[in-house]
Amino acid sequence: MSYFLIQTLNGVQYGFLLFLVASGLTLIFGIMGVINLAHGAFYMVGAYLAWWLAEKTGSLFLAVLMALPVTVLLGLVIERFGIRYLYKRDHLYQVLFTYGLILVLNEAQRVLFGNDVHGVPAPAWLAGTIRLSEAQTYPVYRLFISVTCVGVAAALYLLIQRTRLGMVIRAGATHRDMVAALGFDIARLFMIVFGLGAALAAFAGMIAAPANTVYPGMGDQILILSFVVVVIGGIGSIKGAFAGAMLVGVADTFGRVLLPQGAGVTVYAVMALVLLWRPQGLFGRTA
Amino acid sequence: MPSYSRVTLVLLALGFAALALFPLVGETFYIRFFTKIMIYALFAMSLDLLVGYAGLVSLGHAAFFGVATYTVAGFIDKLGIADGFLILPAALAVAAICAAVIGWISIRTTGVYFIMITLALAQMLYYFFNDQLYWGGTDGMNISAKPLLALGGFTLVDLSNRVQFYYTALACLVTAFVMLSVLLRSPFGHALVGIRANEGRMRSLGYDVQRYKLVAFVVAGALAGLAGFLESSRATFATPAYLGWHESGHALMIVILGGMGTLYGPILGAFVLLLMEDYFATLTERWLLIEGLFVMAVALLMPEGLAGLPRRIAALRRRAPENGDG
Amino acid sequence: MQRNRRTFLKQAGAGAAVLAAASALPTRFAVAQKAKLKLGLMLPYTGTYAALGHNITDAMNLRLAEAGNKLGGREYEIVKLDDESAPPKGKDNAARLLVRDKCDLLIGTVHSGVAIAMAQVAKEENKFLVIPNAGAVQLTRQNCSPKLFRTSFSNWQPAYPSGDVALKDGHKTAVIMTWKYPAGFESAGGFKDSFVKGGGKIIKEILPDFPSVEFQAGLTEIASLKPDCVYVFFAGAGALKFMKDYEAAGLKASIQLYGPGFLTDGVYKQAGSAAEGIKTTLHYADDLDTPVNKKFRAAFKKATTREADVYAVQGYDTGTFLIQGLDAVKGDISAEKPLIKAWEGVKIDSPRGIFTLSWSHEPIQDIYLRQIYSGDEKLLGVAHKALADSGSGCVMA
Amino acid sequence: MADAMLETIGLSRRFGGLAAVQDVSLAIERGVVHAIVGPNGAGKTTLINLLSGDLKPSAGMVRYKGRDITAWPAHKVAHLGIGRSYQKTNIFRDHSAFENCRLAAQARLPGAFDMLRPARSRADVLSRARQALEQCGLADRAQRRAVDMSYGEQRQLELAMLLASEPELLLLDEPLAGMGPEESARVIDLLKRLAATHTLVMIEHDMDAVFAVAERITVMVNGSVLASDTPAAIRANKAVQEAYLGEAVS
Repeated sequence: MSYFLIQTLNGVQYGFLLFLVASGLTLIFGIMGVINLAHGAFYMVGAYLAWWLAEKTGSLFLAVLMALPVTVLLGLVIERFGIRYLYKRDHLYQVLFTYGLILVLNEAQRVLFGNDVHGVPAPAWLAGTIRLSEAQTYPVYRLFISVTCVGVAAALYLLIQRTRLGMVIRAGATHRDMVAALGFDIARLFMIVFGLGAALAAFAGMIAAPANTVYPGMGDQILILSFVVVVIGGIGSIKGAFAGAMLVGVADTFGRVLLPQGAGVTVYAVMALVLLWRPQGLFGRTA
Repeated sequence: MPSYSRVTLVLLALGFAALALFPLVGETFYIRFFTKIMIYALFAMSLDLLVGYAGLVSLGHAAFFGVATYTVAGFIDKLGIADGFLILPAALAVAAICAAVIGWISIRTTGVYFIMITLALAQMLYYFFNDQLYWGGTDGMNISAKPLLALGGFTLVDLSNRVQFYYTALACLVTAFVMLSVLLRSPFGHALVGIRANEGRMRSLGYDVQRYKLVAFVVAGALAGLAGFLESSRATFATPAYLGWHESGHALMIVILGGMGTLYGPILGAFVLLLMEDYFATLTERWLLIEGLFVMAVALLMPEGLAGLPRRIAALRRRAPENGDG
Repeated sequence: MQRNRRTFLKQAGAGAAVLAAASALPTRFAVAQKAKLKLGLMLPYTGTYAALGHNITDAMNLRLAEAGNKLGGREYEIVKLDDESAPPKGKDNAARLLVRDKCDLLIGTVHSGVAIAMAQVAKEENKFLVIPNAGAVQLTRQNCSPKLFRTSFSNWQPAYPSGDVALKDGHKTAVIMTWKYPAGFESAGGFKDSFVKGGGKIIKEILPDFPSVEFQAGLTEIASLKPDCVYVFFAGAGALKFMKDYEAAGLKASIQLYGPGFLTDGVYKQAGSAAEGIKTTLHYADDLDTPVNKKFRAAFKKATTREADVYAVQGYDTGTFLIQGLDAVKGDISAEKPLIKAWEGVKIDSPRGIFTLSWSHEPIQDIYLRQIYSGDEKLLGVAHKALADSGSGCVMA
Repeated sequence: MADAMLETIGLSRRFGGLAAVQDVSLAIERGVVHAIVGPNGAGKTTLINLLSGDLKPSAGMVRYKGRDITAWPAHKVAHLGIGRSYQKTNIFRDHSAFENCRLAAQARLPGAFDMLRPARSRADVLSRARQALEQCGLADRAQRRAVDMSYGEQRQLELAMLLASEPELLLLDEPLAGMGPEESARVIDLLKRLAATHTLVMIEHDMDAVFAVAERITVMVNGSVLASDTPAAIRANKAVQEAYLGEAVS
């Protein structure tokens, strides 16, 4: 495989991972109108749970199965006792509340799991590599991540476009009062959506754990990148999140290769350009 | 629009007087610490202009503070120029220009977009300094001297003197307070508040809403630059962390804790939050846990902040007997 | 004895937030503590570097306890402060210890940016500063000062011998990959200095932004450049991820990896097979076969239940350093000239081997070559005997 | 015939697949009260939004005093002297009635961007605001918070704000909506007075009011203009009677 193709593969693969994290963020915003800074912290929670449970059970898949309900529950509790009271308030308070939540979750992680850095081994049957070029191989697990991401994207699409719950969710996004008037329990619906969003972020953290590492404060960086992805794609649009993630993944990879001096700034520059062209993002609704 | 009640005015005057007298009784360390608090109060006040009056929730405000600190560092340690009368306007200008560019891109959007975009664009500036070895990279850089505020060989203010620096910061804080009060009383200020209340209506009345927002953004950015100038002169240090979004979040916290939409709120908030953080840190290594819970509680329970407490308490009192009667 | 600021404040009866109480603090304190030496210990106890801060602190306390908890015959008290590895707070925290708490001496820290801030405050307050970790070269080069000592290393130091090692292993070309931040540059500079001097060629420097852990693009570049060897500087989470990615990219088998010891320390067990064979250079090796090291490791384990590491060694040596200097002046820290002289002349029998200080107050120490072998870190030998940092740009005044 | 003050040529606006306004060509003459009527969903409000600059047309042109103002932003349109009111009360809820009008009065006067002098020291602005409140019969409500006013009063405040900005051309979107008969009568009276000095374009469902004040009526159905003529001619128009007025007039 040529150098250029391999770099493209790197970028696309990175994009898949970003999509997985960003989709939950855009979902929560698009439907509930809530800005959630703690999204990255959920990602971290997922990664730590995956590491800890994989360590205990010896199986990553078992760990993911056990951790997912925990993260959903965490999302539900936070919605029930916090976020719920902020829907009608200015976004400012959501920012502040979830900012506080980051501090709490980060610190809770340190209390529970300490400050060490951890690696999570990939399951044996995914631990191999594929030869790409004379000198380079590619880990199968990374490809598995990509496949998982496509799966999640498809599942989300089907859930939202094709199921009854998805229909109500979509309606709730635009006509909250109408859906309530039709007898749906909006409060419960929102709780579910928030739980789902939190679980998506955590799931990304779990799936990425073997390819990444697990370390304190790991959510911070991913949060900002998710923001960039969501803003580029258009807030609330899953399709947009996918396009944004690909764009950011590829731009970041080629930024490193072609413009090493400004690598840290590339994705932000891309974002600024997209916004100058379309202030509402690639797939955003016009305000 | 600040139209202060008599009680508020008296309290404000007393507060500023107490700050003016503090160096006479305060111990050196606390003079230094209070100076820092006043600088952060100034910074938060500039953010309040956006958040509390113009309705622009910026999560990237620290960038303007930060670029000013690097301007000071650049003049003194890269160019070898220590003339404060050159550095100060330059720091304000750099902050204002950055605010103009970031603002120009950001104000095309509203709501959550605005929050996210200001955050991301500020991070871009953060990474610029974080990645450039010329600026000391992640280590930041020491500033080898304080800006010189001298005219014709006569030193007007000696910034290396802690007490004089304290009064400089106080003077800046009071000046900014008065300046913003004037601004908010002006037609421009009223228009800002109108935009926050009902943007669409302002537009159809004939206000060029984008222009008002941009100007407010630049004014706030320049004031943040003033705070950055003071902080880097005080600490003689510039670090990328000054530009980071945690600093922006912290400033937002000060604004809301104190009470947004009141200019004295951020001052109150800065004193309470910084002194409290100082105290939390002495209690436990896990003080960030306490701070996080505190922040969440403020967001949920004290939307009007400390400045709104008297009103809330009064409202509760009024309601209580009614409930009793019913 | 040790007291942290919690008890200190409690005794002072302080709601520190109250202005009146705050200004009342210092007087009470001065009366109560007249005879004791006060050591201001500023280290990270929260955040990314918390583990390092704890190891340094515990090992230093261990050493001081061995010496009977006296410094030059004087009682002492430690005022601990968490610096959070936050540069914006660095100066204020240092000032808090020196100005408000009136510490006689400042010790810290891990993060170079914070240490640089501390150095300046110490200079302004004309107090001693002992650095038990932070490796920024400028601290003992252009920012050196008579009252500033470092008991750890400079970023350049452990890296310098690795260039020679790579040459000796028969490598002619190298790619350098490090985070784009000062520690990475300074470390890479050390490698370059010796590798290029010995006739090696640096083909390319790949610099991902700090603290990004997305290395794929760089690895693909390395694969296409096919150098003889790669020198990297990453630490903590980045190091672990890099090693795993490097192996997964199939590069480990064909291109030898070098780095400073920070690459593998603390994470090689986690990295498993990915760390296997990596050669690193550092001023310490866990398995140094000396009585001092063995005794230290056992004692540290007993005291903390944790395994000692290079940071613990640095903390331990900081203890020795304090003892030797203050013993020489009988605990009179105001006798500055004799104290500086004593400290400049220390000879520390450390777990890392015996070291002395250079004219720029930097350890002159042996740098060891280590390799991960069968899941353990093995000492291969001394890569460079008694290496001193150049101290270029340092003017002691 | 007076000259056309505001003119649209083939004005259209689509929302996705829906053509809300389709090929509308109208001439609003100076000094005339021009009513736009039609069933719900006929595109009347969309048309107003296109005229005021709140919406951009998909096709067509808007001319004001011979000048092409198509796709101008709302604030620039307002500066030309085209003011509008909203069907759904659109005021500053937490401001006093006076401040609502003061903001409106300030908008088009020089010095709106002044950052130094107190806003409340501008005599010209204050008198305009006061006048507007008086004209709408709200003089005694000046200090009341808008949100605390009755619905009818809020509707009148909406008009007062419009007047305070002293436009030449008024775009009124159902100025009588939700008013009691007494309030309606007062507003109709006000509109008649305004008609002497202003050009008015108004959407209204109250046909009695329309025929009482309008000098020209445009009937819209499904986004298109069905007829545009004098009230008498409209009354006599067969197509209009069938399509819309049928029930209303009989």
